[in-house]
This record gives sequence, C-alpha cells and structure tokens, in this order.
Amino acid sequence: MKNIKKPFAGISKNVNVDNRSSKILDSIESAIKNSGLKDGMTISFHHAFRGGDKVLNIVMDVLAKMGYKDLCVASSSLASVHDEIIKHIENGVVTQIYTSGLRSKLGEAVSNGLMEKPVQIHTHGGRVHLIKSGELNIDVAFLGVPCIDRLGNASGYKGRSQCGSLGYAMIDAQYAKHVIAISETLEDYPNMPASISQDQVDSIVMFDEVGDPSKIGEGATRMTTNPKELLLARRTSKVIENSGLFKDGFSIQTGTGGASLATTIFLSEKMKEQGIIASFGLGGITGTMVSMLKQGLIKKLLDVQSFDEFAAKSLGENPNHIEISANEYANPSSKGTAIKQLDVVVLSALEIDKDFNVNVITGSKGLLRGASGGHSDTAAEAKLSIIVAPLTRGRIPTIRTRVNTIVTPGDSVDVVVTDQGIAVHPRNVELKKRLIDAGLTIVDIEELHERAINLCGQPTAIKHTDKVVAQIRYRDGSIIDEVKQLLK
Amino acid sequence: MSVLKKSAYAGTLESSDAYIQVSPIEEDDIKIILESSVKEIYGDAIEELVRKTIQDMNVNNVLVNVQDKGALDFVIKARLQAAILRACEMEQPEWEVL
Amino acid sequence: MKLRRSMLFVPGSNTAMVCNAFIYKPDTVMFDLEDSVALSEKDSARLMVFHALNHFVYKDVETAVRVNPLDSPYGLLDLEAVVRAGVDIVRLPKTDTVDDVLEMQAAIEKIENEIGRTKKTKLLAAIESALGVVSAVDIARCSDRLMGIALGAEDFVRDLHTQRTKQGAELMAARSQILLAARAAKIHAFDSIFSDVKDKEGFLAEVNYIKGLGFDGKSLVNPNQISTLHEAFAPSIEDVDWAIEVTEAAKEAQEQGLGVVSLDGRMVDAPIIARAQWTLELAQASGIRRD
Amino acid sequence: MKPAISFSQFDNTNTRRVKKVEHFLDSVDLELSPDIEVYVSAREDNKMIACGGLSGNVLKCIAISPEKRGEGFVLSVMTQLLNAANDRGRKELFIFSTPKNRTFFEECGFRLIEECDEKIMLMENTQNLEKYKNSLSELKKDGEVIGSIVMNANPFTLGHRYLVESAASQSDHLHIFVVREDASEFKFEDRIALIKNGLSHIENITIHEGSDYIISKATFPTYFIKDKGDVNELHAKLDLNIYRNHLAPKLGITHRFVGTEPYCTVTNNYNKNMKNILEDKNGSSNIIKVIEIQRVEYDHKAISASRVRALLKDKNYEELSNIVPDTTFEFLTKTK
Repeated sequence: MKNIKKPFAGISKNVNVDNRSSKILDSIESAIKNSGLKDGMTISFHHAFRGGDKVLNIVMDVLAKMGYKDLCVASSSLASVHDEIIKHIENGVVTQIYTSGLRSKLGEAVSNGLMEKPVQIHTHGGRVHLIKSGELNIDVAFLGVPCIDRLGNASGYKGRSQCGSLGYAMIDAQYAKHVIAISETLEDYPNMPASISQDQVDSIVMFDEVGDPSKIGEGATRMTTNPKELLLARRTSKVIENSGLFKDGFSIQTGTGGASLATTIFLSEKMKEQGIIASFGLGGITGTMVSMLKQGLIKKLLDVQSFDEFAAKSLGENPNHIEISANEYANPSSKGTAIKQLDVVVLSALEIDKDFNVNVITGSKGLLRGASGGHSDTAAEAKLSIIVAPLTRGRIPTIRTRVNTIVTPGDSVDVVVTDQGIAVHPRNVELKKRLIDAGLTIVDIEELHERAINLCGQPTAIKHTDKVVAQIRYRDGSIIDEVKQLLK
Repeated sequence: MSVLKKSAYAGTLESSDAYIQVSPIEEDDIKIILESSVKEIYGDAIEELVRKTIQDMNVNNVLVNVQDKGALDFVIKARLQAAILRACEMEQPEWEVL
Repeated sequence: MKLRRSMLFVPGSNTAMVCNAFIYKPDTVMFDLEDSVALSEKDSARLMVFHALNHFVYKDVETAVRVNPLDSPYGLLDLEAVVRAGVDIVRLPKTDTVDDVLEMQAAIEKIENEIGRTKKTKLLAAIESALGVVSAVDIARCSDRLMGIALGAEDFVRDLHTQRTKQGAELMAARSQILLAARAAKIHAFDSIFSDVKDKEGFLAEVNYIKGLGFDGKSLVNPNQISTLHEAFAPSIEDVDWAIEVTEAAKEAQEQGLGVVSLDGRMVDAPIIARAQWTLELAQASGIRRD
Repeated sequence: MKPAISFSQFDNTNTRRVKKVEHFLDSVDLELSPDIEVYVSAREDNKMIACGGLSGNVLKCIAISPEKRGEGFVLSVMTQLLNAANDRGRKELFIFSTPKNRTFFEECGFRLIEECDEKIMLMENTQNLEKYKNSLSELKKDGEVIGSIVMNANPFTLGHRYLVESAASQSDHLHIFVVREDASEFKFEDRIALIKNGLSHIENITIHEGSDYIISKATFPTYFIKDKGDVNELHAKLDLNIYRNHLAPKLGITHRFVGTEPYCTVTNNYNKNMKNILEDKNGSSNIIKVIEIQRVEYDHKAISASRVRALLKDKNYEELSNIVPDTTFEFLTKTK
C-alpha cells in the first residue's frame, strides 16, 4: 500500500483573494515574458478596430524593444494606421506577414520589395482554414478588446472603444497557444455573455486606450450624394429586384462604400413597396442594415464585423443582431457557414477582366492597396454575386483585358454593374433573360471593356521584377495569384 | 507658324482635369514636363498627345508643363490648346486643325 | 417624337461634369458657356465643349449649348465652335424679341454655309424677362429652327421685382404663356431649373405640377434629379394599356387598308395615335409608374 | 444658374477684404501673414470658405473651412492661387507647411524638399533643387577639409573677413554661401559685391550666391506655428537639415565655420542647433563638423553688422572705418 497516493493530495482551499485577479499583469512586457514567445514564432492580431487600432503598434514597439527578431505577424487585416510596422520589418523584428489586406505606405513598401518572404494575403474564411489546417500556427495572440473582466470574459459592444463584433478575434482566442487579452475597461466579473471566454485567455493587460473611437467606425453611415454612386446603386438595386431571388425570406450581404450603402437603401424602399422581408443580413454590418432590422425589413443580422458605431451598439442591444465568428461566417472547411445560405452579395472591385476575374488588392500602379476580405468567400457561395464598380475612375479603366491580380475568379462572379452598362456572366442565361425582360440594358463584358479602353486608352503594362512580394491565397489555401515587385 | 508671345496657363488641378503651363523658349523644340496621376500607365501616350497637339497647331519653341490629374485625352487637348492660344494672344483657333 | 423630359445643365468649365454627364442619360445634355462660366474661362470652356461635342460619348445623346449673347465678345466665337462641332441645339441666352432669334439664326446659317453643314442646327429660346414672356407667342412661331422655348425663372423673377418661392405663384403667368405659345406653335415647352438639390420632395412636387400644366420637361442642375423626373413622367399602367390598344387598332386598320381607325366603335384620329405612340416610347424609356 | 462657389483675387491694399481673410483664418486657428501681397478667397452663399496668399514666391495662409475639406476643394483653391502667381510671372513656388498636408500639396504638383519633427516641411513645385544640386556638384573641390560658411553680411565687416580668413586657413577649400533675401537693409547685389571685394586676397574660396534653399529667418513663415516659442528652433532645423542633407553632400563639405555669438540669443541658439543637427550621427547623410571661431573685437566689443548699421545711422564714420574693410567703407560713404 506504500505506493498508493493519498486521495486529494495537494488540494487546498484557495484563501488567497489577490490571486483571483492574477491574470491581470502590470505590463505587456511581463505578459510577453510569461507567454514563452521566442524568436521565429507567430503572433496574431485582429482588425475589428480598423483604422482606430492602437494595440498592434504598441505591442510591436514593445516586442522590438525587448529584442525579438524574425516574428511572423498574422493580423486578420492591416489598416493604414499600421504603417509603423515598416520599421519593424526593416529592423528584422518582423520577417513574415499573414493578412487579408494591406494598404498605404506599408502596401507601397511591400510592393517595392521590402520583405524577403512574400506576404500571404488570405480571405476572411481562408484565414480560419489556414489556422485549422496547421499552416498558420499562432503561438501568441494579442487581442485588443473594448471591455473585459478579471478572468478574461471580453466583448466588443460596450466601452469607450466599442467595436462591435469580435468575430475574427474569436478564432485566435480559440486556436492560439497563448492568448493575451488587452483592454481598457475592466468590468465586474462576470462580463457575460462574452465573445471571448475566460477559459481561452491566459493573461490580461490593461492599456489606457486600445482604440480611437473616432476612427473605429469607417466614417458615419450617411447617404451618398455622389451622382455616379447613386446611379450604380439604383442599377444594382434593379438587378437584385429582378434577379428572381428578391422574395420574402431572401438574404443579403452588402459592404461599406457609397454605392453599397445606397443600394441597401433603394432596396429597402422596394422591400417596403412589395412587402418583402429578408431572413438575414450578413457580413460586415453597417448602420443601414441595422436600420432595416429596426424597421422589420430584416429578421436577423449575422455580424462578423461591425462597420460603424450604430452596428456596434445594436449588437449589444438587439437580440436579433447576432455575433458570429469567422468560422461560422466563411471558412470553406467549416462544418457550417452562413455564406452557404446567402442569396445575394454586393461587392466592389478595383479591376474586373473580360473573364469576370476580380482584383480588389492591387491598384492601377500595381501597388498593394486593398484587402481580399470576404470577397471571394461570398462570391463563391452566394447564389448571386454582383460586382459594382464605375467603368472608369478618372482615366483609369476598371474593365481590363486581364486583371493585375486575381483575388476572386470569374467563375464565381454573376453580374458586373457599371455606370455604363451591366454585364452578366455567360453562364447565367436565365438571369440575363430576366434582367432584359425587366428593361435593363445588358451588354457583353467585351463591350464594356472596349468602351472603357476607348475612353481611357490602352494602359501600358506595369513593369515587374521576378521577385514575388505577395501571394494571394484562395479560400481553400491554394495560391491563386502572385504579386511581383514593381520595377522602379 | 504661330509664335508664343508670353507664358500662359489653362485648366485646373481638379481631379479628371489638367493644369497646363506653356512658355516660349529660344530653341526650336517642344519640351514637355509631365506630372500625372496615371503616369505609370499613360505617361507615354500623354506625351505623344501633347506633342502632336502642339505640332498640329503649328507651334515650335515651347516649354510645356503638364500637371495631369487623370484627364481624358480630349480634356488635355482642350487645356493645352487654350494655353497655347492664350500664349499666342489669339482669340480663335483654326477649328479645322483641332 | 423625341423625348425631352430632362435637359441637364453642364457648366462648360466643370471638367468632371463634362466628362461624366452622358452616363446619367438625360434626354438632352446642355453645356453652358454663359452664366456658369467665369469671364476668364470663356475661351477654355468653349474649347472644352467643342471637344466634348466631338467625343464619341456625346454622339448618342442629344446635345445643346447655351452660348453667350451675340452682343458680348464671346457669343459669335461660341457659335463658331459649337456649330462646327455639330451641336444639335443652340440655346439662346435671354430672348426678349423675335429679332433675337432671327439674329442668332442668321449667324448660325452663315457658319453652316461656310463649313457646309447640312444638318440644320436647331434653336431653343430661353424666355427670361417680362418682355420675352409677352412676346412668347411671336417668338415661338418665328423660326422653323426653333424646337422649343424654355422659361429661365431666376432672371425672370428679378425682372418682375419678386423672388422665387416653392409654391411658384410668381411664375404662374409666365408658365401659362410659355406653354400656350409653345403648344400653339407645336414646339416643346421647358420649365426652369429647381436649384435646391437637397429638397427632393419640393422637386418632385414641382415636377408633377409642371407635368400637369403640360410642359414637356425641365432643365436640371444635378444628375441626381434625373431619375426622379423620369419616374414622374413615366406613364401609368392604364395609360400604357390604352396606348397599346390604340396602336394595335391603328396597325390593324393599316393592315386591312382601312382609312379610318376605330377603337370600341369610336373613331381614333391621327393626334391620338401619335399620343399613344409617344406614351409607349415614354414607357420604354422610363418604365411604368407605380401609383 | 450661377456657380455656387465664387473665387476672387485681391491685393493687400484691399483692407476690407484682407480683414475678412484675417477673421476667416482666425476661425481655423491660423494667423494672417503680414507680407502677403495677393490674396485669393472663395465664397459660398456669401460666406468665406477658403483663402490663400502669395508672398514673393511663397504660397501662404492656405486654409479651407472644415466642412469643405476632403472633397478635392483644396485643388480648386490651389488652382486659383497658382493662377494668381502665374499672372505675376511667379512660377517657381514654395510652400512651408505642416507635414500632414504633404499629400494635398503633392497633388498640386509640389514635392517635398525636407521635413522635420512632423512639425514643418518645405515643398517646391519645380525640380529646381535637383538642378541646383547638380550645379553645385560641378563646383566640388577635392580635399580633406572642405569648409563652409553661411553669411548674410549686412554689410560685410572686418569680423566677416576675419572669420573667412581663419576658416580658409583651416580648410583645403572653403565654400561661402551668401543668404539671398532682400529683407536686409542692404540689397543682395551690394552685399555680395562687398564680400567679393573684401575677400579678393584669398584664393581657396568659392562664393555662392545663396539660393532659395538657404532659408532666411526673415522670410520664414510663422502663421501656422501655434507655439511661437518653437519658431526659431523649427527654422533652424529646417534650414540646417536642408543644408546637411541636400547642399553639403554635393560639395563634399566636411566643416562649417561660424562666429561665436556673444549678444543675440536667437543666433546663439541657432548655433547650438547647428551643432546638434550637423553633427548628429543618426542623420541620413555624413556629419558636418561645426567649428566656432571667436569673434574679432574692436574697442572691447565684438564687431557685428548691426553695430555697423548703428554707426552708419549715427554718421560716426570714424569708428566705422575701424571695423569695416576699405572696400565696404568706400561703399557706405559713397551711397550716403
């Protein structure tokens, strides 16, 4: 009997009350030390604060000061506020990036060959796939959250820096080996219901500010007065109305941007007129969608990211406004995604080619200046994917012989709406007939292309070196296209 | 041959427009300085258009400074012709050559 | 019969507007070289409009140009440019008398002859003064080039010593006179602009009002007003039903070689058939109004 | 159908309108720059919504009311300003502003010359800096110690001569830049002539007619600098960074000589900044060693140009003759 352990060995009553908040550490340095982060590892961030994010820059500065090198930064996306990461790349602190998008100075620097390893551009759904398939192995996640309790229950619909849905952060909280939550508002325990749960968080650090509220909402949701955007919106709305899908119980996703918001507004008017109620609105949620929910035009909103303060606020207040994770939203290998139930998605484009391929990542000069986001996820799964773009932007033609970079393959695009004509993918014979019968003028995409080139002239090709600066990962993880370094 | 009597300008810096300045020079030459928001993809085409438009107006000895904000060809032409007519102190162009 | 519901004003010095106006598909694009163009930009705006008129994007839309008065240093130069560039309509600035029209007509004819233009440039007279309104009947009938007369309300109310109101009582006399003059001469009648682009309800109310009076259309300052205007001018489902019946009856009569068209036992004469065809064209262009 | 926004142009004698500009600038936290000659302003519904001014070849006081920002309206305002400048034959223009406005002005054809501390930048709308730098390259002389002096010499004194003589003796070659601005009592042509005449005995020097790239304190604008305590330091930083990063490398300059400043705190501070900036090892270009040379004295007082000007005013020619070279004395007595 000598080897038999005494039952309940080591069990004692926890009488140390201070210990109850032991997750809260005094500084980000100690949280990093505590995490076991080493050179060469992968750290992650999320982009719910968008242009108002303060977490990534502060954390990166601390990591640099602590002497870390060769880190892989996996942020669900990057905004222009993150240009500061350039210096950490130059100094060798960061050597690899996974992101859905990059723009402004960082996009320019990467396009000009800043990094040795190509940036991996993934979709919102594809990011979850990369994480679950093991390619993207997050060692430490730094998750900024608007409010939290001492055990780590965090949410985004309260607090000064309310950002609404934490749909992207939820994935990192679930899969990262070590999770550091960073917040500015400490709520009493239990801060529930929570988006990120107490059993996922290793440590907590309080900052003065995790976000700049004025920059979290990407501009107030107001109706555009730009005539071209209104024209595009009116046309897009007509396409949806006559698509055959516009009936009670249909579902829709639209983005931000003047034309997209206006489409939603024009469509609501038609819904009221015809007594149609949508079953759900999906995706990045805007104030316009929230107002449709309030008016009873939409039954539920499924929100992976709240685009403005109205959406963020509604998420906390309205039981029919529901937070979903990126895995529930769009991961192609998920057991169930909302986009598979989606009828109509309205998307934008920087370039579209004669095969309906869409580029939303590189601009006319070949610089990285956009985001893949949910573009190809939703285009692939929605019953009707509509790409809305002006035929030309100033002198820059949107319709090209071949897009600079493919993000969304033409096979998943159904309709292209421009200010100078609508083109339907040849696959959609029935849809084309419906739209023509409704009195819409449908033209071949070649005709749109020809018109654009007649207006602007044939652009000369952008010159590249052979060096690959970014790889565009399709939602299943495959490389759909590569971006090469610009030749100066 | 039309002769530039002075420096002149036409156009605006607004998007889709061009601001064009022309000045007489001594040499028998058409010198072009081009700044353009679409220089990477249309720079050569714009220079060619500017040169041809000036030649068609029978002008030599000119320095042209083009600040292009993504203007379509017809806009660049209109601005350039306006600047040259002003520099030549001519009220009316020969419409046929435009 | 050409639809002329919307005539979109495009300042000749506003490059972005000149480059984009065609996409909004107004019935007529009207480039302005007069009031909206600063004196220092008269020459460059004229060149801009000249090139726009020659551009392919303006080949499949009716174009008009408001030129400067012939007694200004710019009027004749404007005409030289736009008549050569093949403009469809020259809009006269302030038209007070028959002579104003005839003088413009003579100047245009001279240029047309010089360049051998065979397609006659049409004229549109803008009535902007009390004198113009009382002369409207004569003005409307003085030239076969005249396709319509339009009310220019801003200057007109100043001439009347009053100002514009949303109700528009101050324009009542002028609108009636211009409409009657146009109808008597069988030319188009256009109402003035509605300048408060933010006031959508006010605009719609005015559109319905002038449509009710019998105007063919209206000048516009903002492309966003076009869809509202066109929708308001769209025929109702009853109108379209009636028009289909009339045209079918006419077709039938023609096929059967009958000289008289009858519908439900009543005779249908030529103006009614023309009106029915116009209604169908309108429906084609604007859709059918949902009331 | 009149345009909603109307622009107007007027000069500084139109006090009524200038006053309105001043009010408008005040509403957007800027000040009127007193040296502006020509103004443009934009009005909508009789309310001023934008303004700008021209002073020499510098565009100043460009402001747009907050509700009109961000819609490309700045481009219309800049067009009007460029027109105003062009009408006066001024095509080579400069803008001093805060670096956050950089992209705005780049869209108007301006390019950055230098920016400092996110607080100030200088831009130009030509490629003149490049041209000037290329012209400097041609004047480059070989040697281990390539010295330099920047002087205003208003007018040239024995103090200046002593500084040049000492510096030239310590250098293989010495470049002298004469500040080009006419805010000084003596015209630029006169100042440089006196320098040339007073230094004809020294061989290893090149005298450069100063360019727009040596920023005179007199023309340095301050209307957008909120904390006036920063003005002198920002001027020094901008001027010295342009000197170090653009001009000096083209001539291979290794040293800068400067006279000690016993009286004027502004100049003294400038000299301190000079040491900090030109000798900063973290800079993007080679460091320039700063050598201070003790001012030469006469009658126990350091010789200075301001003393010369004072004596001239008092018509004290005798004392004057003791602190300026003969060539300068002749000039001063001849013109008076």
